Amino acid sequence: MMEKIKSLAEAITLVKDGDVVALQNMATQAAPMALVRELIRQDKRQLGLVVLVGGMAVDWLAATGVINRLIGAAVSMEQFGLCQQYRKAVEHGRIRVEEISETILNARLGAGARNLPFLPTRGGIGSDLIALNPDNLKMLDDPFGGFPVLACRALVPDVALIHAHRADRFGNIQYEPTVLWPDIGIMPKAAKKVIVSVEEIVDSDMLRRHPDRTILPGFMVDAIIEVPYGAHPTSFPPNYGYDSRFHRAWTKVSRDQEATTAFIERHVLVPGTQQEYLDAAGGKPVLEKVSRWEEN
Amino acid sequence: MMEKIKSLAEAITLVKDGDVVALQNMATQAAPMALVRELIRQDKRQLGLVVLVGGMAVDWLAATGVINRLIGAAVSMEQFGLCQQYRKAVEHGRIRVEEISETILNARLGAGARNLPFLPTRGGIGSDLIALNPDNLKMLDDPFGGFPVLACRALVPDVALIHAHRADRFGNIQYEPTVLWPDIGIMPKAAKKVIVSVEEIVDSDMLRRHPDRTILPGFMVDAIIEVPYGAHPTSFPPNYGYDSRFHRAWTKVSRDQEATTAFIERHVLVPGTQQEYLDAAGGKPVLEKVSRWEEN
Amino acid sequence: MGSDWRNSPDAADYSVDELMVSVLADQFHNGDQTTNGMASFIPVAAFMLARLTHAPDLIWLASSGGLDPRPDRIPASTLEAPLWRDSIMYIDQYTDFWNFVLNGRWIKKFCVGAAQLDQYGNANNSVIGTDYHAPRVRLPGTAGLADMGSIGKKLYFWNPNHSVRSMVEKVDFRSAAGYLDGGDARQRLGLEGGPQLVVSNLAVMDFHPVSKKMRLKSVHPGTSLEEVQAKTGFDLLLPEDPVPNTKAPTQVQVDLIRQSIDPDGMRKREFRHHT
Amino acid sequence: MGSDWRNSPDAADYSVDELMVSVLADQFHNGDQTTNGMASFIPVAAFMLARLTHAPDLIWLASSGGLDPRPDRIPASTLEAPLWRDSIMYIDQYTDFWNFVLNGRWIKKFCVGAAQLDQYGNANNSVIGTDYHAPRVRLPGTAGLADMGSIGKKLYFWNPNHSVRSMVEKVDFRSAAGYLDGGDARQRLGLEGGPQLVVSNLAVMDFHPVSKKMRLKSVHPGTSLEEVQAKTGFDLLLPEDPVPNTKAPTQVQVDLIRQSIDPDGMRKREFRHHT
Repeated sequence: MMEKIKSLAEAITLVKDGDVVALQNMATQAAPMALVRELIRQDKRQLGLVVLVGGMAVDWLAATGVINRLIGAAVSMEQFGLCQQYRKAVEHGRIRVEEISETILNARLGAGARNLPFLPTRGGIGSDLIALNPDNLKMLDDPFGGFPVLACRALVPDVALIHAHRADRFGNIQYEPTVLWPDIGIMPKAAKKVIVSVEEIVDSDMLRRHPDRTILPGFMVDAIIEVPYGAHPTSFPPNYGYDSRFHRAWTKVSRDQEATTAFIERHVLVPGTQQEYLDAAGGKPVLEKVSRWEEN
Repeated sequence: MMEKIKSLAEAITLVKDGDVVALQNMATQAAPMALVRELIRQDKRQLGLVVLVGGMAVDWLAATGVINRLIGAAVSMEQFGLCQQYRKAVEHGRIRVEEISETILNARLGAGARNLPFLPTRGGIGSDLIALNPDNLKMLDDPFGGFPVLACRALVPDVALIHAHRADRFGNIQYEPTVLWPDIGIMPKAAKKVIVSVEEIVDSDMLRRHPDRTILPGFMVDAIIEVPYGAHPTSFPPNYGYDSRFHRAWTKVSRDQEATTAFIERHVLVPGTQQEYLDAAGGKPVLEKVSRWEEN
Repeated sequence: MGSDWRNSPDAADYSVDELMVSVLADQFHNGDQTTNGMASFIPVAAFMLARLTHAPDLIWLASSGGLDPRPDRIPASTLEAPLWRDSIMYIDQYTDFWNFVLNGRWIKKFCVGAAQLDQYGNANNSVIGTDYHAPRVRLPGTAGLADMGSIGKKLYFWNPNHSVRSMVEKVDFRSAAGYLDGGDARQRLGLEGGPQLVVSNLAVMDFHPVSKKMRLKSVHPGTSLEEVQAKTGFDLLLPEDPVPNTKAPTQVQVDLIRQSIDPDGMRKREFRHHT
Repeated sequence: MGSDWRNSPDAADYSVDELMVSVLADQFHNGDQTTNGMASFIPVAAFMLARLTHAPDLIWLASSGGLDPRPDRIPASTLEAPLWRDSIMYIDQYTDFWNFVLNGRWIKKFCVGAAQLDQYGNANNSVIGTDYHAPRVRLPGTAGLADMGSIGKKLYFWNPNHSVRSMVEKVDFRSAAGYLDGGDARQRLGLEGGPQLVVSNLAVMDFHPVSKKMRLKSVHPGTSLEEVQAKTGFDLLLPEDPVPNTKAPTQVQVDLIRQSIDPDGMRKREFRHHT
């Protein structure tokens, strides 16, 4: 099988300006933050972002002008509040939001994954979401005579960015047993290219001990990068929880443009390696704290 | 939570004459054979059977006149050949076959599970299957201007019959890590009632050790029955393989009506318990042999 | 523990979040299944209270992902792993969660908040302002609420900040269908279910069975009909005179909330002025 | 082991199943992904041979469920657990298998048998006879073949019993779309892919690029053009004169099949007269 190990920099060169990028995320969970930081370091522009429920990753990409449109169901850092940089960018018209519900997003990505022109849902009918997206959402009569459905046009992102627990060097991707969010379940299967950061790269024989935990076959994966704590400051159960101190620090600076710039400089642009990033975020004591996620 | 433990006889009284019954099965694999035998013992009539790839279970239900229609993609015992009793019943018009492909069946059941009037597929387009099923399959223009799709009408079976590795008494169902066939993935979710035989009933705390292995929540399950080797003579990996001697015995008798009747009498009607059934099938030596499934 | 809660006297001392939790808990019964998403401290407290009192068999899908979990208290997030500890099933969301929810038979009740709610129970969590693409406030977004509004679910809204800004005549953007323009507008689209109850920090409201307009059901102790109407951006329909008071939580309920369910007071987070 | 297979001399002694396996193995290359269903001994032997010779990186989804397995030999079933031993991934069929297959980018080649195949590569595994509901012979059914025929896959048919009964002018029932009525009939329905090759116990056939009629490509050593045509229920298009002989397997290929891949001779099962 083909080897897929790449450096962060090499992997992210697969993302081109203007691409539609699908991002794993769930408010404070499971975002491939190392990949996101590399998007910013490589100064990508005019990316469209597909996200189920975006959190700090979206805020950073908004703050640095990397994205100019978003297709998704929500953006929030849950108990840490609204994403202020994202909010400001939308309010000023710098990011255009194509808001869709969760079943609409699942249907659009599901159709993309299955090479179907659309999938139907009954979710969202009667809402203003439909008029907002006439190119991608159309009411459709049931050919069997029942009530109409909402046809959701296939969405095929150019690249999906994912974080996972482990991979072998051929790009077979495993997840530890945990709740599986919809983005990991469908986004990478719909995308043309898939980039995966993992907590560790292991020998294939390790994966063969638990073939039920493999969530993506190597043939679907274009690049893997070993990045321990690659989802920090978001949580990645069962390995670690979200970093509440880091989230609070961001929510504090993110209402102020200068403080935001300094924060991005310090936490995104300056650190040249994951270790330097983790050190800037507080180093070992912080990693030990997030590993005790049960306490949150 | 509500207790769901029932006897075989109690559970199968949930199946009514004329019902559409979804049956887990895959040629020589994973059929809930104890439930099937109870259908025969209770002399059910005019059942419609939904099956992805049926095997000996279908042949028995055909031989005993339990079913008069079948919705499915194939019926075969793979290396043991055609199901002769089923074949004869179809050739004589006693069973009407609504043949659909795998993606059509998945779409019909998926729509049933999700309360959608239909789901589309591109599978089957250009085949004669479509003209065969005008009530349930219709070509549908893509509202976004692409090529047409095949709309597959929702299918909601009255009952699904399933075999699994373990359950707690509240009907939470677990599967050991193995390849998951589509019927276990979707059939029970589409059906109005779900009856599950399991290798063993365990304490809920056992299930909580591996929540990722739970495939059906208790609230979807109407009855569970503990039936060790409940899939015999089909295989149930990783616990046991198919019983090739038993399959050969059936394929030998099934071309002859008298021998078929005697076989059904001996293996289905006479045994009053699972233990008596297993004894009639060869008892402990046979169970030891099928447990060494790697040898097949 | 569940046996004496109903005969327990009204709590001598309770806060409005505890009242709201007890009112919402009453809506969830044995055999129901329900689920919660993010920032749902009040609904989660209500589910946990129901399970500890009248509905031990209420089935709860925590964070929409962990079935029948055993958190020892409400943690700092209702979406994160601590809430779904010791689940009996981890849900694959793409495959299963929406299968379970979309299926008409399961998870029929959903408890949720909305930044704006209008007189027909339409909800807005998307934008404040009339230009969607340059809004005055960009809110989080509809998430799964637009789905829940259209697929036959009974919706129970909670609103910790009842005001003319949150209770409006017409939502700026309809993130999720309530009763649309009222009357039989839902039925005409084939939509079943719909908003059932609105539990705010001032009152409890339901919807008129024909016009589908929001109707006052009870006013919380310490509030008045006049205050509720003054803080509502449209004319509330009124029930028979006099408007009843919302029943106070019992002492057992309040003790359970404070001591077992939410000792850290997470339920107070969404209230503008912590109560 | 894979290095010297191509320079190895033609096998001195081989049977037609081994010839068919070697011809089919040639169709699967490094980087391809493929899969097999039930009773697929010849295709599985071909995949295993390809992986041991020219295509070590051929990706194989055994039994449509176990990725990159390590069976030590072909077991008695190509659908059962012994074939998917030591997989690196267990596939959830409803969720993933059809996602992978329907997606235009993966698993582009499928190797399959058909009870009847007609001059345009349409396949019948459903019924023999003209009355579908009272057929002369009820066959197993289309299974996934009707899907594979319509979703852009390249189909490689194998036929162990080339005869006027299996190679017919028009199939009794079109279980799966081939080139339909020929020409651009597939394109008009938006169907990509289609039948590529038919490898029988007598010959190898492909399809004319314009008319889409089946065309003789090579005749197996020991057979003749006349025999092939006599056992075919329609007029085969002919290539340039003279019709070439099918290349024999090499000695290394035959040794691999007999000694490593299929020492139990499972591949011979579907042949009417074991070869």
